[in-house]
Amino acid sequence: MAKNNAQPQKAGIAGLFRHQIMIPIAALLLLVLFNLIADPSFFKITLGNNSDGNPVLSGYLITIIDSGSELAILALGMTLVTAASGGQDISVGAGIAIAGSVLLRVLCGTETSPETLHAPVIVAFLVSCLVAMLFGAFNGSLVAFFKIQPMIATLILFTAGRSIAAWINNNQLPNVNERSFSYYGTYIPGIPIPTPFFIALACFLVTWLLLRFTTLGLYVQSVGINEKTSRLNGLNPELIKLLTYILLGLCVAIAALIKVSRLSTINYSVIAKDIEMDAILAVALGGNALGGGKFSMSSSVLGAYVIQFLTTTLYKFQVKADALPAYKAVVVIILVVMSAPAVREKFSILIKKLRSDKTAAQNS
Amino acid sequence: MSIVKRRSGELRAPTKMTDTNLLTMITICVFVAMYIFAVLFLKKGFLKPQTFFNILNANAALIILACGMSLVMITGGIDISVGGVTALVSMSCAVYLDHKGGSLPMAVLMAVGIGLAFGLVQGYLVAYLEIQPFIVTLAGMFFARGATTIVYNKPFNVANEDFVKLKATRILIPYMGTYNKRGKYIPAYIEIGVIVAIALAILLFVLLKWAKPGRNFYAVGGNRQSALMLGVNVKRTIFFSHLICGLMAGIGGFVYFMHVGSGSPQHASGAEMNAIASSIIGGTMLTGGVGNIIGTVFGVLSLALIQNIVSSAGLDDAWWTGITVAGMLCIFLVVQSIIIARRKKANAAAAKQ
Amino acid sequence: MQKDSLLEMRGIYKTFPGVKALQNVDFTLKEGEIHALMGENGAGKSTLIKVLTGVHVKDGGEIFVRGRENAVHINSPKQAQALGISTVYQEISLCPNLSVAENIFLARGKGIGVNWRNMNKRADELLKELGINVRGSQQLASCSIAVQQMVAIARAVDMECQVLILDEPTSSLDESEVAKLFVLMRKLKERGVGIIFVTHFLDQVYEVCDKITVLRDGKLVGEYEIEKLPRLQLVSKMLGKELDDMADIKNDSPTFKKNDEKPVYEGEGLCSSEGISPFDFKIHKGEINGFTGLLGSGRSECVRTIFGADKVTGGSVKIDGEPVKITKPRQAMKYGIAYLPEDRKRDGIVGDLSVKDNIILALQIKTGFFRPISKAKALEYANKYIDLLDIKTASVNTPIKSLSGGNQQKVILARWLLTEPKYLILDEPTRGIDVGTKVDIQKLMLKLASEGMSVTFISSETDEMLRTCSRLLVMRDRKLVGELTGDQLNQNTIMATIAGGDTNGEK
Amino acid sequence: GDTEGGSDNGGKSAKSGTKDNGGADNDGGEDEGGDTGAADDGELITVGIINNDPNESGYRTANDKDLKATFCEENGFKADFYYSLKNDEQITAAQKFIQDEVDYLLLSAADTAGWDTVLQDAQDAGVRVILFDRTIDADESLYEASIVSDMAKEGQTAVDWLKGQGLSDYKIIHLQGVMGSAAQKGRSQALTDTAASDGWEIVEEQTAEWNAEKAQQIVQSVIDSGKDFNVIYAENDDMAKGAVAALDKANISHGVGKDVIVMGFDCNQWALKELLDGNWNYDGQCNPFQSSYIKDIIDKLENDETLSEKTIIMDEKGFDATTITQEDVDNYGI
Ligand SMILES: Nc1ncnc2c1ncn2[C@@H]1O[C@H](COP(=O)(O)OP(=O)(O)OP(=O)(O)O)[C@@H](O)[C@H]1O
Ligand SMILES: Nc1ncnc2c1ncn2[C@@H]1O[C@H](COP(=O)(O)OP(=O)(O)OP(=O)(O)O)[C@@H](O)[C@H]1O
Ligand SMILES: [Mg+2]
Ligand SMILES: [Mg+2]
Repeated sequence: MAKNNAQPQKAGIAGLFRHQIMIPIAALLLLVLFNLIADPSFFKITLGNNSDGNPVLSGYLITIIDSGSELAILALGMTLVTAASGGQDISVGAGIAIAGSVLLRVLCGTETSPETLHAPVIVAFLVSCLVAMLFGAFNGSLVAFFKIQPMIATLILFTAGRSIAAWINNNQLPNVNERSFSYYGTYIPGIPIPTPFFIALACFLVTWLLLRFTTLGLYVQSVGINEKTSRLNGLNPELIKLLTYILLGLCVAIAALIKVSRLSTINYSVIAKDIEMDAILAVALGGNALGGGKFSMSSSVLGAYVIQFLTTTLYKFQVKADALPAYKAVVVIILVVMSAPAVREKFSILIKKLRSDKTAAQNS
Repeated sequence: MSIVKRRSGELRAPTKMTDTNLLTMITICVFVAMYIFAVLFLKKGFLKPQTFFNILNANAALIILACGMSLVMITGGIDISVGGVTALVSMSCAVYLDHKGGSLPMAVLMAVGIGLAFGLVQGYLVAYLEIQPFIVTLAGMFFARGATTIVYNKPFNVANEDFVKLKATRILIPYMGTYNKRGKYIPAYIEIGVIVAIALAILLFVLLKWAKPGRNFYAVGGNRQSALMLGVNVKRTIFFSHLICGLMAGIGGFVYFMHVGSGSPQHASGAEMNAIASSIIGGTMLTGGVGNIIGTVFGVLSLALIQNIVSSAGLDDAWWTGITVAGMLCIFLVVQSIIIARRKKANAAAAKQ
Repeated sequence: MQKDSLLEMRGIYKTFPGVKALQNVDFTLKEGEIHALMGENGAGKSTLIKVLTGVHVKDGGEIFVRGRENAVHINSPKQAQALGISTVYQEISLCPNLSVAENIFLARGKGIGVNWRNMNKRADELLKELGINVRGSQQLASCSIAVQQMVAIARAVDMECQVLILDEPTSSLDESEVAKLFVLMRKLKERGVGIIFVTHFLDQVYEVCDKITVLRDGKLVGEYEIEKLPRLQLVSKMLGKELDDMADIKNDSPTFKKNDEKPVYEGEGLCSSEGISPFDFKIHKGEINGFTGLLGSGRSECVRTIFGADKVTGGSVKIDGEPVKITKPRQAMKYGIAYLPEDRKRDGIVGDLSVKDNIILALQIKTGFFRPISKAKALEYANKYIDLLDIKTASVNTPIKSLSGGNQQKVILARWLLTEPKYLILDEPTRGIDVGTKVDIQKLMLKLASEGMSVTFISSETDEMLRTCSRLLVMRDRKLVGELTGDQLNQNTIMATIAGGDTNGEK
Repeated sequence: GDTEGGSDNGGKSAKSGTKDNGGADNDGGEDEGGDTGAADDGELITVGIINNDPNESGYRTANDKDLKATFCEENGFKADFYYSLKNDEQITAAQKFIQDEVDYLLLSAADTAGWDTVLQDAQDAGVRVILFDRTIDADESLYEASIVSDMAKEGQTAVDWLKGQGLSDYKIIHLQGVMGSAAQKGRSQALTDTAASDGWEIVEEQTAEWNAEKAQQIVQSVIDSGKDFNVIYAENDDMAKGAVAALDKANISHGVGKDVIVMGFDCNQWALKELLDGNWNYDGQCNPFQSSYIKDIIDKLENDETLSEKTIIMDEKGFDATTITQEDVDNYGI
């Protein structure tokens, strides 16, 4: 009952208003409005040159699309996992540590600060993708074949992940001196928009194509809603769940590339700390049921950027970094309360009443 | 006309054990097995009763948190704010006792009050506004963590005399003390928190087993819609599950505070995950309807024991701790899952008879 | 409110998004009366009941209950219970994780303690009295569906109620259990309890009921004394048209001319993990055959084995004479086999997905991962079958779970028809379906067969099978014990075969 | 500053007990340690080492390596390690080591607070405690010795250096470590005090929790807000690195003779290289190599010698980008 707010979609505008994407959109509008009133300079974007003399855009908005990218990429995978298995992967932060560690291990070998890279970035990236997808498959098989609840199944990697990451590099914290490596997390010379945004965009497009030109969406939803039926209709629910976890693994590897590239180094215990919570929050803010089933990918991605928007706004108002979660919590609660079906129902009854009063007044 | 008629099945022997009890049994057995293993193969520390009591002392708070968590999980929800609440409670009490010169009873009240407040708000949002519990309590966790640093952002010891006395109070267990290799007699003891934890666990166990409102939690977790139709006040039940969990978090927070004797924003970090994991290990299902407080208590002890074994198994590299704990967790969960799967099959076969 | 009425509902309205489920419905229940509530699938029977018991909040209208001056507002099943209304819902609504006894006594009685021993004892007594073969301490999940249904009934009857509502309680009960239920209902009736009884079995209506209220499309058609409303009229009232459709289906058993072609499907020594003894089975092009037997005799398991729905543990299969391997539904689908499962809620519907998605699901999976059906195409298919099967739904985008039970069944039927199967397996397609639709489905089957499709049909109602099948396979104790064709196709022979030649039937 | 102070510069002033030693009553247990068992020839001395997770930072990695190298069987030790960044887990591990009857408990605490009870237990059981790297907030009598860096001094050296730069105005971004850790307290205190007395402007003061990522975000936010600043005082190298990444993005020059002065701590090799290249201006040393001192102390205790001083403060210095040499990088980089 409560879990489900899937409503029959009406065509046209009315349908759009009922669509779950309204939740993150409304949240975004709200934040924009707040910033407009509080300090319009929030929206200022300036074109400058970075230290290499290349043009770059800067401003809060750029920061948002830049820093929100990892989250958005993770939200893609997390949405699929949520939809198919009715649970969440809490090991993505640890996964990023592992993937990042692998990446650096391949790039730096056993040196902490090599003069030249030991392998091309693309090779390192592919290896880290492979490893991350393997770990995704591990999570996925626990969930799919052993029927362990996702949050608990992924608790295993959540516990072990950062240790594994440290083990891969034998506790070293390698540094990459190669300039070009930092392009993935900052700017490509000559392009004034941060690269992570492009990567996120590319991921989103690929996902969109995947959903558009394959039946992944239908399969995932069907498995998430009724496994038995799906099986009788010729699907292999285990395989599909596994697939979503592997895809999430891929997202994790991509996010790890960005994260590691931003600073050209890694710190296993703090890299992408608590990002799993934000990723899940993004899915929820996108109006997706965390119990699985129907999902909307663009809502999740928008949800991710809403979270980053919020974080950046709070930073702007000089909220202490360690107190930041408290304010975030308040805003999140306001958002979810406003989008709660129960609350909306009450509102719509109220509006109906007001309207009928009005027409009554007109008639008389 | 219809010819629906059935083979007359014989009356089956009453099913051996409910899911709940089965899972609890598994946990207890595994715990005992692990302990025996530790005694046989690891440092002699495990032979001393105090090692066990230390596990209790260190985990009294977690037991309380996990019991509350189990309750919420039995109703099919989740509460990940408990760790944050614990930190907030200990920080608030610490500031109140140390900086504001407050009194101990008031501090206890404050702890309970904070817990209840969280339970109240979260319960309302989850039960009556029907927002997903994960999100509500995630926000709760963020809020509690943030609020903790707003109250005070550095760790410090509490020097309030009453409190120090309370914290230092130890309940000695006769005949359990041991002599160490230096010939010193070390008495065996438990802390007050352990008594509180055990009392609360028993209370909750009784509530869940022998009180009608307690059974409603199971009903709601088993099938919400059905519970509603059977006349259970589903919303109120869910509300109360969160309220009680909040209360437990408040009390657990104070017990934690008594154990560590300081306030810190870093306190109890990750406690929510530990509480959830303990509940699961103890046989509570995240999907609701199945769970048992005794199992939860053993779940906490098992998890603590795993950590203890790892820390004295002589694994020197830092990464081993995380990896081994996870490995043991993994084995545990897989075994549990296999047993449950076989059981489900048996059930299905029974339904066909 | 009239003096001898227990319950009066006046001008009830209820709207779901896109559906006017109830419009201005009146309903009166008198003391000591068994009142049938009749109507097609989706007519609004269950909705009316749920409004009465507070599961749904009504949009308009008033409800009066004896003993209360004013109209009552029932907001939750608990309040309904407090007002003396006890209910058995259409979909079994018990908690599978609790014991049988707890399910009976949950949320009842005073005091806050649970006295397990006492409770189990009372439950055992009650269950014994009703002849239900379980212990109170048993976990509900380990009981069969029928037993669960009986437990739900036991709970409802045990409550001191003045109104008892039974929403299709008999669809999964066997004859003797139905008989027991009727005895019970009459007993309660004597005590002055009013009973609302919903069923699609006309026989049962005429056996126990005093009055009939008919709903159609959410509107009240009328309230009738049972004597004054003969069957045919009742059916035509329900359908809103004169009915001679029954006669349309030829009453003599259908014959099937065997041709020399290879059978469409031929299985030898099939068996599955669900413990069915190995059986042989074949079906020809254009043939309709069926499995019959007692409930639980293994009919479903046979067809599930054919489809690969359970784990297949042995046997060999030939399709059109070619040996193939079928161990998964996917493979069966590839060879043009379709299977409509008996438990639609568990195995059939994908609740949150739209009617459209539910219709195209199987076809889509058949076409493959990289070839999604276009939106336009999907819409076209959906609309075609909504028209063809007369599915009552607000729109193609309505989630299937908000359709009435019968209409959900039709959607699933549409799903399989859309895959254009060579061989269609229908396991209890008519369960919980109104008379009109039942006939429609049977007609459809015959039509499909005449177009060359092979059909296997399972139903608990022998008449249906006799009307459609040219060959019946008889099951007993999970064994295939006989095959009836031609002249053998009559009630007596069937009964005799089921009983195993022993005329006393089951021991 | 309310509770700290006392224990932080508590080195030779030997007065550490702040107001909170109420529960700790000494019974001089430390004298009778060596009489039984442990020191027998041929038998290994067992030590339980509780440390922070080595991948917390480069500093910690070096520290851990150093300890491992010293407390090995060749040197006559049987060491058990336990790592955690969580104070309560560390306390639990300490209890466990006491039960396992180790001879020495070496402790680098995650938090300064919360240790007195367990140290009292250790004392009662005859386990001798040596603190390294981080001080704690407990009575001095509860441990044999502490080998620590003087964080306040480190901070003061750095701040003095900054003062010496003679900027016309100081606009500082202050990136703090995890609040309450000894390093944060010491290094923050120096800056806060001087800023107050000299009228320096603190543009932003935030904890980035030793975390480069967070530091980057914080600095990014300051840049986006358009505020002016000319010094970044980061309490470790990682945070300085994060800050510099943000500066680079926004084309704000930094280093010797540039717009922004960058300061870090710990002397990671890569950080010193940045200094050598003139990208950063200052790096304060924090010496992670305490193990030889600890070993000395243990040797003395085993021979029943008395310790001359309770607190040993590591020798440390600060490096200026204009004077640093490759040799320094090789010698002092960790
Ligand atoms: N929760 C709901 N949401 C939306 N529509 C609903 C809901 N419940 C019922 N309906 C619609 O209301 C109408 C009446 O349904 P109801 O279940 O009352 O039918 P019924 O007479 O019980 O049919 P059946 O004999 O098939 O059980 C149907 O069209 C159904 O689609
Ligand atoms: N004795 C029984 N009482 C009630 N339900 C039963 C009984 N036996 C089986 N069932 C139910 O019927 C399902 C199918 O069982 P099976 O295939 O053996 O029987 P069937 O002949 O197809 O009967 P039906 O489909 O009419 O239930 C089982 O999964 C079970 O839920
Ligand atoms: Mg109905
Ligand atoms: Mg069947």
